[in-house]
Amino acid sequence: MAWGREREEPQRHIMRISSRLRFLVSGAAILGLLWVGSSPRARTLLAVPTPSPGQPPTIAGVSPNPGFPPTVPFVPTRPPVPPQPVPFPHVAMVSRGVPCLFCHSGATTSPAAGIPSVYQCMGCHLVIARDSPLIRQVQAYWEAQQPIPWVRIYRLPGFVQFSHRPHLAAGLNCEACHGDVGQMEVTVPYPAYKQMGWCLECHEHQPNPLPLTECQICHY
Amino acid sequence: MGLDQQAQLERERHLLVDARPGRELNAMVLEPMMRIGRAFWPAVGVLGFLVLAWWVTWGFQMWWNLGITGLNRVVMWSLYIANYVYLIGIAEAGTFIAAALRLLDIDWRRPISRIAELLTVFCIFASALFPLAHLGRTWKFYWLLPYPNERQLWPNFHSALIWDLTATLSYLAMSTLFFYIDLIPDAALARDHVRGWRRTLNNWLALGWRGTERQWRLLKVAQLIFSIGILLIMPSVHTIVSYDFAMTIQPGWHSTVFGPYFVAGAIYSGVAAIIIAAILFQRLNHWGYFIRDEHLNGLGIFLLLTSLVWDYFFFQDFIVPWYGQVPTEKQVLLTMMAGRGQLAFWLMITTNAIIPFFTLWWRRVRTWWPAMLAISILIQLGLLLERYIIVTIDLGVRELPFNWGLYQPRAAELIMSTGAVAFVVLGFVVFSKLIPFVVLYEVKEGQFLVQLNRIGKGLIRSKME
Amino acid sequence: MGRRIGRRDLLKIGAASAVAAALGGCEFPRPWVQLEPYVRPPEEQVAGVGTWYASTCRQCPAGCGIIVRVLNGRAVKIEGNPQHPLNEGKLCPRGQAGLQDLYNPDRLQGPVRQAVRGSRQYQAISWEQAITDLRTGLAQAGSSLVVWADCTISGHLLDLFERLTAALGAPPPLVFDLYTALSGYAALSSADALLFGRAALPAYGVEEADVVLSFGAGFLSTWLSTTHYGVAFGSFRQRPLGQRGYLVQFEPRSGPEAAKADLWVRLHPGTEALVAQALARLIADAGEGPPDRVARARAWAPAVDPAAISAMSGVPLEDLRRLASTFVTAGRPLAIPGAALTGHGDAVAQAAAVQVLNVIAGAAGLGISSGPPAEGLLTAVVAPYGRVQRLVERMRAGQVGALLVWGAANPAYALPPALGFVDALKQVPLVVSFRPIVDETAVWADLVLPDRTYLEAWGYDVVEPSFGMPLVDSQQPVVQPLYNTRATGEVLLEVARGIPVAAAALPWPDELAFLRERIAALPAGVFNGAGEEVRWARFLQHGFWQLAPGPAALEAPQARLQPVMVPAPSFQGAAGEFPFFLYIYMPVLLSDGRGADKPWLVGSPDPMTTLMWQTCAEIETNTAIKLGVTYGDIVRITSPYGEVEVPVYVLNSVRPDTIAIAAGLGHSALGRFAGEEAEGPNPMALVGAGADASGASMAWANIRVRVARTGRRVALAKFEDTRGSYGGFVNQAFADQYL
Amino acid sequence: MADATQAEHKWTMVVDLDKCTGCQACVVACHAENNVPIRNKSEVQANRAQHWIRIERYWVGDPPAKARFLPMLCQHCNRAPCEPVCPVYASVHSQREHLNLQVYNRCVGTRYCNNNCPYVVRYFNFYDPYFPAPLTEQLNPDVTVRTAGIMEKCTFCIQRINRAEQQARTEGRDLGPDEVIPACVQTCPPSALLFGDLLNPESRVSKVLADNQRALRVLEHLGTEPAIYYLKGGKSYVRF
Amino acid sequence: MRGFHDYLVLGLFDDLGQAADVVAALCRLGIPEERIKALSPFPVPTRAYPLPRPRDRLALVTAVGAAIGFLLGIFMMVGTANLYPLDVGGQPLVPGPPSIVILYEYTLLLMLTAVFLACALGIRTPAYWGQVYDPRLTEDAYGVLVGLTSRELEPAEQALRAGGAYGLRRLDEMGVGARLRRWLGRQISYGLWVAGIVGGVLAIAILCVFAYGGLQWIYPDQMVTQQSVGDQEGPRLAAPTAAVPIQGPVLIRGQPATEPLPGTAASRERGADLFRNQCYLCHGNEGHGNGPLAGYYSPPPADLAGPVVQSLPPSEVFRVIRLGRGVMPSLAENLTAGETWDLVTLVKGLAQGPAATP
Repeated sequence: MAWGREREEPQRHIMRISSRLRFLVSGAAILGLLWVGSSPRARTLLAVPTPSPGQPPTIAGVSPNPGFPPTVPFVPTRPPVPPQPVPFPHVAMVSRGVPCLFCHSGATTSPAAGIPSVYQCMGCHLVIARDSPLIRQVQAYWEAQQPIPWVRIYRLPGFVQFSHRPHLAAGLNCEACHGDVGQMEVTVPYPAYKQMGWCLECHEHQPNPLPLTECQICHY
Repeated sequence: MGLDQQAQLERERHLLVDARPGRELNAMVLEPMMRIGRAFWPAVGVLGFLVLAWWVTWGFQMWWNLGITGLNRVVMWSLYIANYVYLIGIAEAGTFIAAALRLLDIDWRRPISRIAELLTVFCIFASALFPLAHLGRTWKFYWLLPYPNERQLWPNFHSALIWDLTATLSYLAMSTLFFYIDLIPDAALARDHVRGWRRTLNNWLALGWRGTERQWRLLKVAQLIFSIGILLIMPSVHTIVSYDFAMTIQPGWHSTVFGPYFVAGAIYSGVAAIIIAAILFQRLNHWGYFIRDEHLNGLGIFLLLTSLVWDYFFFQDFIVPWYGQVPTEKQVLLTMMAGRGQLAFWLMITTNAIIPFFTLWWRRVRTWWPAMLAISILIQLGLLLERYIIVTIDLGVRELPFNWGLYQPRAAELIMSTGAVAFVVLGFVVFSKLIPFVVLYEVKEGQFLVQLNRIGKGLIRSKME
Repeated sequence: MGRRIGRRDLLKIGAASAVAAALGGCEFPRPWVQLEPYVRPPEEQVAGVGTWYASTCRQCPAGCGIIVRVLNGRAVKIEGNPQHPLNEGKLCPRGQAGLQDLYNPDRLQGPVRQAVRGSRQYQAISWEQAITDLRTGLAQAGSSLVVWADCTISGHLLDLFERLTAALGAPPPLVFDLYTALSGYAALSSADALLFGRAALPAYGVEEADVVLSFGAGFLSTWLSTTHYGVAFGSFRQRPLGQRGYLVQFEPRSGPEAAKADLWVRLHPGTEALVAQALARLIADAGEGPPDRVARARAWAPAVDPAAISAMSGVPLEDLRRLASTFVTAGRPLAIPGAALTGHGDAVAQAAAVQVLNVIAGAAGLGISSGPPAEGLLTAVVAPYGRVQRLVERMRAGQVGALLVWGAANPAYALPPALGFVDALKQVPLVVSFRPIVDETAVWADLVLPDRTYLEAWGYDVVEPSFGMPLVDSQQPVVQPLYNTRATGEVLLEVARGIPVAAAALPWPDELAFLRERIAALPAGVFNGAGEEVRWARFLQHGFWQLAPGPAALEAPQARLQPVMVPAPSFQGAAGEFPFFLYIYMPVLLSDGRGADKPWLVGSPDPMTTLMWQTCAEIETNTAIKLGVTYGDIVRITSPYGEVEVPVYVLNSVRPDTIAIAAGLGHSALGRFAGEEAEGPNPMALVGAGADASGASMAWANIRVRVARTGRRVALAKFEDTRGSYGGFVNQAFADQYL
Repeated sequence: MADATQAEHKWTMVVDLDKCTGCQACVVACHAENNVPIRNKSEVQANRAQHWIRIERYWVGDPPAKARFLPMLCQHCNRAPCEPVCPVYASVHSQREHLNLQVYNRCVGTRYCNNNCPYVVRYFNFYDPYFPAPLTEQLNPDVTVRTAGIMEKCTFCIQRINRAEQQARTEGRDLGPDEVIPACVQTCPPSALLFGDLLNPESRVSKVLADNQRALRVLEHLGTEPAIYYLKGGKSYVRF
Repeated sequence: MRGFHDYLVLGLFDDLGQAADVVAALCRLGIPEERIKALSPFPVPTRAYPLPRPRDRLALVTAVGAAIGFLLGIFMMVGTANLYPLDVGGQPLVPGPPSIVILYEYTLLLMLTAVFLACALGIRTPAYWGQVYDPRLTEDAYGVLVGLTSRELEPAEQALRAGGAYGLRRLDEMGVGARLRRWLGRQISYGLWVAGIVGGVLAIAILCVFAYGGLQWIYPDQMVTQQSVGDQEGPRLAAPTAAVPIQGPVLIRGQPATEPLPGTAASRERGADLFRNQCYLCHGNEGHGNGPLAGYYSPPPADLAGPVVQSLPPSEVFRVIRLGRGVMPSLAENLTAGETWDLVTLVKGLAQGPAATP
């Protein structure tokens, strides 16, 4: 039956070709993924737009999820918010115009921004809002002359030697790294997890004659 | 003498003219594969225990870190690296020999090339674990692999270790594929003629091989390309291994001849290892039919050849610093010959140069299996010592004499070394019960191609091309 | 300290691996950290920025100024006080390691009582209990109280002790310890008393000298003001105009000084003073050099025979002649009497014999420290050894009612066992130790009332010797007290309140009040400031108070001409029976054993042997070959008075007939590092009970010993590779190239 | 601002062998400043002592031989042999400081760098460092405490360099000639050690090294271009 | 096998010659060559059968694989070095000769991998089901497999038998079961390929999730937590009582603040910044005591520009800032001594003009 040949022949042919194609295409896909993940473009594609020193970024400018891929809910990259001895609402202070440096005054002069002492709180709250329940808790600590055991939220690994001072001197503002704490009722770590690539985003764009991407800047 | 006597003699001597029906050959190969001997389980138990001890020790070392080894602040590379170089040397020789003999179309390779290839696979697996075991933070080994990451920090391709890693991994992949490609038709054979789970296993391995001439054609072409590829990569791999040492400025290591020297040593130890394996299979599986004097003889000649080559390169590596009189380099030699390394050094000279040279010239020695076994085992020891000397003794002599040092292995290193060897042997013991260990289709092909022709009054072996 | 695999650790493995299994080997990225901001912030403390406090180093009596970096209430680093005239911001290793006195893991955390002496079973008691016990003990002891203090005792504490003992009619505190004994403090100061009429430790202007003859003085390692001499040595070596001082070291063993010396004279042990006299004689006879020096030489030089001395000391007469001319023709020559020559013969005379060379050289380069800078400020004056001997006699006779031991004096370790101090101690009803850590003496004490370390405590120190610039150092706490310890001053005041006679003598409410009252008496110094408060603040801020140098400091000392007779060296032990000379020295790091409880010191390499955690018997190469011993062989070294077992270290840095052993190890207490980890002999076990002819110092330098192999070996904890640094042309080529 | 400070420094140390008395003050100071653990006796017996700076003691001349001291620490070579051999960039070069860096948290412990270091000044943590409490109180929080399996070495007290540079940067001025002083240099009694920026003509090292006949660098023939200059012992003008 | 047919017939022969003759006979019957296959237990010389030599594209595959490997090597040597340029021992950023090593290895690796895959694909594997086969083919038998239309079936089988074939075996291609088996077999063999590829891609994707920080894997002992005491971490030890740091006491009891007033413009500038952070909350921008929080206080915050404050001596202003006064808290925690003096400079200069413009 001659007709059968015309009917059958091309089909099988296509089948063979397509099987080879599938193989080649997927192979190319693998290499492509490698390439995209590693090309310099990938950084700008995948990572955060970070502020250049001098001009503070808009809050929207800081993406909540730096790095690639976008963090999945069940992945433990977003640590739970720790319980604080006093649920301290930053918004209550900042919305009344209290600058960050009033309490965290170490940021400009030392590696650590510093948590204010109980006296610092009471300095104002002996007078201001003395009968709000939260302030009452602080007063309790003050009367007991006990330090308030705050829990540190922003913590870098021990092998990273971070200092606030040069970052503020370079014109960064607090939101660039801490997020908009001023709007927070409960202070949460933010962005969820900073990796080295996140820091590099800013460090490699510094107007230094030599970039700040050398290892001894942070690791020693 | 008469023709039939001649024919008889030739058949006794040469496997390829001693043609037997395929059924018999299959039975000869498959019968020991099916049979679990009395010694099998004890052997597996002992070897398995040694291998287990290896990995337990490794875990212990990862917990305590390298303090449990004999390393010190001067000699920071030690038996682990020596083992690595030694095992990868054997590994490279295995496939190299299979590939080279196939390309040269040397007929006595036909029955033994699978042994050589398996030797490669197991040795390279064992050796590849040692650089990991020697890391201070083994669990960070993946930082040595080139993979995209958010810091854009990739491995340092300036480092000889990265070259080494690349070469070793490629060689691991290639030799495994090479071994598998060669295995397919024999797996099909086993699939057809055994029962039980071994049939299922070989069925999957055979990928539905039928032996159409198209399949044979592709197989042979692929084997050809692989042989060429292996021949291209094998010297590069062991040269790169030697770069780990030669690229430093450590006196005794900083030598231009290290590349060929190491390659020679690798082939040398590999041939010896193949001889050991071949003899063991001949004895244990009663494969007097497949592995005959002609094979031992050929391997023995090959061993003598490689031994001479090794002697030559060793002399090269020795004479140059000796004559050069650079203080530290001369000191390295003195330390080897008359100092801390003298025992190992002279033992190595004996086993690697003297004994083979004064024995292997005689065909009787080459074809007497106990002698070959003994010589090969001694050569293994000698080549391990060679690597040990190069790594630890040389490293103990530094530019600042305040900082010389001596390395003495502790239990951890010894357990892990024996475990590695046990791993290789265990691999052979187990696999010999899973797949055919003789490349039967090559034997059959050879017996088909080689015939006895009558020329005048004599029978001459001739091969169809 | 590297981990040691013990059963405890193995258990830890089990636990940890279980945990790892629970976590699946994956730890959560950030464990939460508790912060504790202050309730009220201290002045001038910014989180993350270190605060520096000035204080005084109390690792040795020199009194260098230090500044301590305090972070988060922890002292993390000690550095030299750059303003301090004595050490000019520099510090020796012992001073650096002071932090490990403070943070030593074996410190006592409160007062303890020991029911059975020597049992080491201490039970903790309250301070009230401790003080009542002490009070009753003192009341019973009364005039038979004896206070034994360490030379690093703060002036105000010594003052309090003196007032207490005076009130009780007891003898004044006895200041004696191994450091001063092996440095020959007593002999040196009495030698100055002999020559110049005032007892004070000599101070030498090495930085100004151009020729220095050091007669076994370890002034670069452990002797008097090491750090000051180190600084001085720097300028001594490299002067402007490319000038460079010339150092000659007379010593049977090569320490750092001999290593740095331009000429190392390996003379016969014990002949240093004779050689000095021979030099004086030769100067006088040769008549070379400035006439005034020659004149003084003729007046002072004793009638000795240089040839005989050269024969005795093994120094060729030619060398002596050349040395003499080098000395006398130099611009500013200087001779330094070392510790070794105060350990035998007539210590005072031998020290004086060397000083005579300085007299001959004139005032140049030679300084004499001024006296105490102000009335009411005390400085520790080391007691002559004779007094110690008498005290031990009294103790054995049961005439001592109570013995208070303060600081690192540690007589049970420092005194030769031949003296029988420990047995005598058993006759004392009450023994109290104030050391923050349990030492050999505290093992035999009834009460241990841990004082605070000098980084937690108040005090002052009169710098002695003070190199012509009278100084008072301030010592202030740089951190809050770590444990429930109490300053001994407070304890004394508290105790005195209960004893009527003492209460009258010690009326002050607390230590600080007393201290400030003393300091208020200071005359005006270089720091301006009106009012007591300001001066007190400046005193603490700068860490010292520098007074205008009194006339006494500047005027050249007037020596009163008198003959100095040095006897020929006589050795304890028959030459036939004991063929070797024993040479005891204080190593740089361990000094007299104060370093043994600090990992940084006992675990750092000794400069000559590069040994850590160990001290060895240093034996010359050929001697070692003769004895058939080599590195790590344990030998038994026997003297007429005792024996020690010690590993061998073969060095070319000693005479063939001499065996050098470092002091400082061989502790049976003093915490885990000194007591358990470190191993080495206590050479005092080889020393006899006797004193030298003058009775000023113990006779520790003229011991003969014999050496016997034990056949045992030990792995040496050394840094160098001996095959490398001793053998082969590589080393020599290397040395020619770089050294 | 950032660019107010000098673009780059060439940190250099000068060791005057004529002054060094081998007193080990630098060794202890380094331990205190850089959290370098002291290894216990059994470790030292296994030749695993760990001191970032060590005083090498050699004997010269015939017996009675004279000892010579050679302080040996990381030479911070400009062309460091240890750097290219590290497979993970844990040992890299800083172009702005001209320092040879060891990135502890990147190190996987191949120990290749030490094999290629002719000065053998790199130390490996064979065990975790062990500081029995309360010795941990003393640890310097400015310096990472290295765990087991990590290679470490002298950093020229990089934490002090960075502190000084941050100070200068925030004050918008250049770094002073001798503003940075490592712990060992700070404590050296005879000032045998000097430290400074060779690119700054005002610094002490520049002045000392200006046509100094005694200056040499150890193993210079290997082409490592060390940043540490040794001043060989001089001769006294007093003739004996 | 190519070509349309209804039956598959397999015949076994003891002798290669017989098999070859039968193949020739089948060709004479007009059966197209591509429908005839010859099977053998070992590779026989290709000219043994009168059949066209099978074609393969392995050479091409080799070249392509080698090219890909070479490109990958180039990326490793050049690309990665430029992503994070670091100087190692003064070596060039892209190491010259060593690149050859890496290129060589990558080229060979990908080349041979491609050859293996192509070979495995080329031999139509895996094909586990629906094949016409006979185990004797791996013993001694040579086989001839021919696809036949129903018209050709009879003569072909006769030819086979005539040629000495035994173990003749016929597969009815028209049968539903047979078609299903063949179809399934082929699908499964393709499916295995696809599964392998998809699995590889998935694995790499998961690795990328780790590599880019989507998933974290922190090992227990990675120096994340340090033994040293960090800033403000507990247990908090107080500063030593009554001790004086080397910068000296800020205020000495019963003494006026002794330091001189800087009074420079720079000092005033710094003071303005500090004022913005520390003072204006209560004292307002001009220091008139009308800051945002001023309303809470009675008496209201002092007018710093007013005569009362301006009449105070600088040291007194200093004391007030350090120690506080009335409801005004001490600012000692926020200000070092120098900063306090800057503020004093500013306050004393307030009479001239406003302090700061936030």
